[in-house]
Amino acid sequence: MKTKTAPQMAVQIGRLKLKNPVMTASGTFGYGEEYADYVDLNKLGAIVVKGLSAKPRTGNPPPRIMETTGGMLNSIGLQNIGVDAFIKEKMPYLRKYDVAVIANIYGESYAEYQQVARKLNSVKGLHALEVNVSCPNVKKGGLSFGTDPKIAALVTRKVKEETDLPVIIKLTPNVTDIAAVAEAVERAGADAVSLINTLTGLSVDLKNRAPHLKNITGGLSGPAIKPVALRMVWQVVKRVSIPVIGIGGIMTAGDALEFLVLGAKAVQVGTANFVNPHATTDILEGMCSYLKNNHINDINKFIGTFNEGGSSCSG
Amino acid sequence: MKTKTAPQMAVQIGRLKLKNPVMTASGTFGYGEEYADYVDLNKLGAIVVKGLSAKPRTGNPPPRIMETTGGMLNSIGLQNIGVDAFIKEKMPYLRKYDVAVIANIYGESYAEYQQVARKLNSVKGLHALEVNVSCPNVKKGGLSFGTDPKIAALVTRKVKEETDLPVIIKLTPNVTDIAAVAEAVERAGADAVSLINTLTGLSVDLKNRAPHLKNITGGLSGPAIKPVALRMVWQVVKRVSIPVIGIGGIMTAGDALEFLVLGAKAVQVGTANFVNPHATTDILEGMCSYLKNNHINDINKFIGTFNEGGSSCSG
Amino acid sequence: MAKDIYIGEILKNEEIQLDYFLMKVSLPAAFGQPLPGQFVMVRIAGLAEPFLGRPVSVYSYRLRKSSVEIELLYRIAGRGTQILAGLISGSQLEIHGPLGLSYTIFPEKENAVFIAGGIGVAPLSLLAEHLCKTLCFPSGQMTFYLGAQTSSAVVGLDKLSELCYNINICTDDGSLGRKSLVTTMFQKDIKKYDPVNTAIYACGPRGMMKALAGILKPAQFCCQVSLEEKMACGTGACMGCAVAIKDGEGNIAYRRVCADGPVFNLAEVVWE
Amino acid sequence: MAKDIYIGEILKNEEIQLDYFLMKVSLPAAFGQPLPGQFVMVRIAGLAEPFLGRPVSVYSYRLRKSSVEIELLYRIAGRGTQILAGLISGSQLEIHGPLGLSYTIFPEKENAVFIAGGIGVAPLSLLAEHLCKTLCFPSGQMTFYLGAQTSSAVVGLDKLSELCYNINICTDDGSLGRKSLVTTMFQKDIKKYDPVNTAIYACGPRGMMKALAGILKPAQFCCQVSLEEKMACGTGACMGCAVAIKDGEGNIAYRRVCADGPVFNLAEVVWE
Ligand SMILES: Cc1cc2nc3c(=O)[nH]c(=O)nc-3n(C[C@H](O)[C@H](O)[C@H](O)COP(=O)(O)OP(=O)(O)OC[C@H]3O[C@@H](n4cnc5c(N)ncnc54)[C@H](O)[C@@H]3O)c2cc1C
Ligand SMILES: Cc1cc2nc3c(=O)[nH]c(=O)nc-3n(C[C@H](O)[C@H](O)[C@H](O)COP(=O)(O)OP(=O)(O)OC[C@H]3O[C@@H](n4cnc5c(N)ncnc54)[C@H](O)[C@@H]3O)c2cc1C
Ligand SMILES: Cc1cc2nc3c(=O)[nH]c(=O)nc-3n(C[C@H](O)[C@H](O)[C@H](O)COP(=O)(O)O)c2cc1C
Ligand SMILES: Cc1cc2nc3c(=O)[nH]c(=O)nc-3n(C[C@H](O)[C@H](O)[C@H](O)COP(=O)(O)O)c2cc1C
Ligand code: FES
Ligand code: FES
Repeated sequence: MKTKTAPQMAVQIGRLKLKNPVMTASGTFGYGEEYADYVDLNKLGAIVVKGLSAKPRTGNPPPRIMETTGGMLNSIGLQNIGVDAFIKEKMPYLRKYDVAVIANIYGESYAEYQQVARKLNSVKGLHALEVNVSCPNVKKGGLSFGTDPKIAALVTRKVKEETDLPVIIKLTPNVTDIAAVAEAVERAGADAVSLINTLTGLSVDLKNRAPHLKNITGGLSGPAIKPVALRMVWQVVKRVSIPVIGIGGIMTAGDALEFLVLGAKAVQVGTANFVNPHATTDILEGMCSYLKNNHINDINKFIGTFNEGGSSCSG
Repeated sequence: MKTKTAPQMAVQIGRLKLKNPVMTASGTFGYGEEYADYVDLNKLGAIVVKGLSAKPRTGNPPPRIMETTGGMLNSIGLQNIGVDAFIKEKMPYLRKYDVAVIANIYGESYAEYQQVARKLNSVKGLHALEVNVSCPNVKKGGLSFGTDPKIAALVTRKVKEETDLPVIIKLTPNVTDIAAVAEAVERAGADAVSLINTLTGLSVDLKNRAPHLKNITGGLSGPAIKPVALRMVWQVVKRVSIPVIGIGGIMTAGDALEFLVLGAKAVQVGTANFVNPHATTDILEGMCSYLKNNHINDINKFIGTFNEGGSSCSG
Repeated sequence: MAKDIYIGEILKNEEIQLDYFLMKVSLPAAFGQPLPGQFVMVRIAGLAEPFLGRPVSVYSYRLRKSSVEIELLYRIAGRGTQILAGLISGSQLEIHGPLGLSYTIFPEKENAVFIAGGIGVAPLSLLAEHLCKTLCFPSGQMTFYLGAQTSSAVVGLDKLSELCYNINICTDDGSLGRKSLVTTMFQKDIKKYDPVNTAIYACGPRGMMKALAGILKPAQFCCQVSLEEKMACGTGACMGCAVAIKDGEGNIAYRRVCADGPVFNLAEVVWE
Repeated sequence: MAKDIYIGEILKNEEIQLDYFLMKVSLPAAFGQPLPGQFVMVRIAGLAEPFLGRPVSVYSYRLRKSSVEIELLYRIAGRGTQILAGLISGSQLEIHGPLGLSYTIFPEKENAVFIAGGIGVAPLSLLAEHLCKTLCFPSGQMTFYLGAQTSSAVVGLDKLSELCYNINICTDDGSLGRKSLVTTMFQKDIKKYDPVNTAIYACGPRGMMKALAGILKPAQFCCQVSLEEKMACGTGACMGCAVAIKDGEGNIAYRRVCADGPVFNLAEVVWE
């Protein structure tokens, strides 16, 4: 006995209304165009584009990719065409679709964050900004902006000053207490937080006694990090009242639902796109089937229904 | 053309001389006895036993184990027989072997750490203490002793006051800057550091919308965490001059050699024992073959020979 | 002859009923003879997933000329068993075992009663076979109570019916045998048995065991049960497979299913 | 007919020489015809490892009644290709493609020169076949230079010799053909070719390409090379497969092997 009508999938990230909770993760879906042959972009909850900086960035020297058990390391180094080229060359294409577009932004200084945010403020078709605070803070000796609650809060305030768009702060997992950072950016005015970005890792090329990645370290993503991502989302939803977007190792509809049941209002699909270019729509379809099979007519009735007390049939 | 004689495998962790760099990781090898049917314990560099507390601990309620992609979560909760029973019931068995025995110790207060260390100080056959500072600090709201450099240093000093044995501080990876913690415990007198302990993770049982582990969160171990462990060892060896012991996701001789090439003086094999009860001796043999095939007659000539400049034949 | 990890070759891996598989594995002769209730940890040689071995009871054992054959009877419960089910003959398996402690057998007792829920029939079959064939226990003194949710979950009948005349079958939905819970079916018969002269051996889901404990306690029967818990090492080292057990003095402690069990005295198991 | 992920079935997977395999895969007819130089990303359906697809050039392509057959010629280079090599006929593969840009063909040029190092023969074979069979390029105007470390690494000769009379073979150790580097062997012949009327197509290890660039630059030959870099997405989205390329104005930028290549103009490749 299944529900006949399709379940209601729309979710709300503060002011931002999404058709459904399946977004793409920044850096794993290009500027949308690269996956248009595989996925009907109109079906997505949102497209988060590759991180944008004030000027085009060349990125790190290759090799930039290494597979690890259940995941991969990348050291792209935020190669991107820069915010101006994005507005001129990529937005017209994205505007053709009926999909929420979110710009992921990046800076090496407060000023750069502000500059990028300012330029994106009145761009037609842009729905929100996602602020990557995992980048090295040049002034602070290379530790990322996102590792210190105070600095993360300051970035948030600076970006908020420059934009009317909803601002999502994307948190780094390479911290002792991610919930403290989430609380700080909430107080500073963030409209939502998304987590997690990649865990920093290293891969050794034994043959050459050298790093596999030219940049030495890289960001670990994929199913290997899912347990850490789930733990952090669980910690953060308890401590903030703004919406939380779950990211990390989502490969299947089941994975996505795990983040939603913990209380994430939406999810982002990253590395899975590389392995299965249809991952986003496959996940969306799987989520719908799950809801139907379980007689849930609205995804919002499922979100946050985690029962910490433990399993009712633990064996 | 292979070297004819077996390579020299002995390494030195400060005052502590080991036959070879392959140790067992605490909590994954019981008290040694459990693996004596599979492994000639005399062959091991050292046996690190399950974490010991002042009193026996019952541990967490089950389920305590969940598989994840490329790894596992555990929430054993440090079930152990207590330091007194260990000395009385387990040490006599371990003394029969010609192997270095290291007691992993645990406390919920400074006093408990001191008490356990004191009791172990003059136990015959015991070669060193490894101090697990990843346990929740009850006074500090449950964040672990090891997340704050100052507190970790204080634990180190307190334990050092009570013992003449070499003291290894085992660091938690759930921190923003693990090298800062390593530096702090070095200054406080630690003879060595070992890393990493498990990453905190969570696994969701979608069917029951509940955690798989009764304790909700658990420690992530296995190959999934190896890139993070390698990165942290790489960071720490640069910042301290005491010996570093590498741990995390070591399944093969190649994995172990990756930690050694970065500069770790020894390694600990954990989760691999569960999947292959011969893992430790298999790894040791594989290391010897590698050295022979590469004409290296002493493992110490291999340790720390990492060339950050990058690969000489990157494609 | 000790427990160890052996490479086995799959001789047969058949879906005998929806989601239930019977796998026959050939192993080197060094693989020790498993006692009833003992189990093996199964992994797929060279594969990254499943990462940890999965515990499966030994369902049958045969000594061949220069090898050994064991059978495993298993149910698809999740990802790991699903991958096992997909293996074809000729594939290699890592078989770690035999592990755990066996059922303690009381051949001197008049009656042997077996109470199985679903796949719980697997270890009890080996036990029944052992009693019949090795210990020459009279088949007429053995009674089997076998319950499952539905007819397709009643497995292992072919082998059982060769060992035992008295097989009582029930299903939750009445699709095979009586419509009853296996514990209720047994309870109706309980008067037939004398606590002193009856050994009860049980295996099944947790709910069934708990119900059985409630039934047996007042009657003071002695019952051994085989318990399940998730495992990592299977050798007693990791403390992962804990179950709460009450000792003679009433002290509760976590014991290891893999090394202190999987067979426990039902009266000592603590149910939350 | 667009690029997509298709489930292929392995028809054959043979070790043709030590560590070199030839795999034939049957694919649905919807799989688009690959152009010479295009590649596919290969993963094993349902397996956790290798996690990412591995890029492999299409070595041959045949249209069947209701399906398509492609061949892949590959070398065991590490864990991923090792696992591929272990697959038996009947196994399923995920084939993502055809991907990347092809060699630009100049059929009007008098000479077509192919320079291959080791497994680099794979894309060049498809190119030679295309030139011969589809474009009716005279076989006599095609010259192949094929080098490898040792005789066992010289692969693909059977197919090549059906397409081309002039095949010059060399090995680093002299175990087959001349004892020479392939670049040196070509350099000895260079006078035979007129830069304006010769198209050079090359594929091989980085060191060989770099040497070739050094040889061709002063002589102003036009040469296209297929480059390799580790890949994640294969579709141009991740920026993982970067190579440094110099444009007309001398600006250096990282281009994507998967989407802007894998074929590049040799003169534009920047070697550190
Ligand atoms: C000593 C012992 C003997 C066993 N003998 C058999 C047997 O002969 N035949 C058989 O089919 N099964 C047997 N089992 C159960 C079997 O081990 C599990 O079904 C299997 O591990 C599930 O793995 P999975 O990856 O398919 O499922 P998972 O995805 O890991 O889990 C699926 C479901 O099964 C539960 N589960 C998983 N592992 C276990 C476990 N070890 N114990 C209890 N529940 C678990 C989970 O909580 C979940 O509800 C035995 C278990 C033990 C401990
Ligand atoms: C467009 C393209 C076409 C290719 N065509 C073929 C082909 O037809 N036949 C064939 O045998 N191989 C081909 N390759 C190379 C093949 O992709 C690699 O050998 C394979 O990815 C190695 O994977 P692995 O897991 O076995 O090795 P790994 O363990 O990943 O690596 C082993 C060694 O190979 C190197 N390597 C790994 N991946 C690549 C890569 N993508 N490019 C370059 N070096 C790499 C590593 O640095 C290491 O030295 C092609 C590569 C590209 C980019
Ligand atoms: C190749 C690659 C590039 C990425 N680039 C960015 C980026 O530009 N900005 C950003 O905020 N995150 C970036 N990320 C992080 C992802 O958006 C995501 O947070 C992370 O990969 C974890 O999710 P996953 O496991 O689903 O991939 C990148 C990840 C990968 C793998
Ligand atoms: C089941 C289990 C129990 C553990 N118990 C302890 C412990 O008592 N004390 C401790 O310091 N570390 C403990 N650890 C952590 C390991 O010693 C090791 O640091 C960690 O598992 C990472 O290594 P691995 O990936 O090789 O397992 C335990 C790990 C596991 C899996
Ligand atoms: S599974 Fe490790 S102690 Fe039982
Ligand atoms: S592999 Fe992703 S851009 Fe080329």
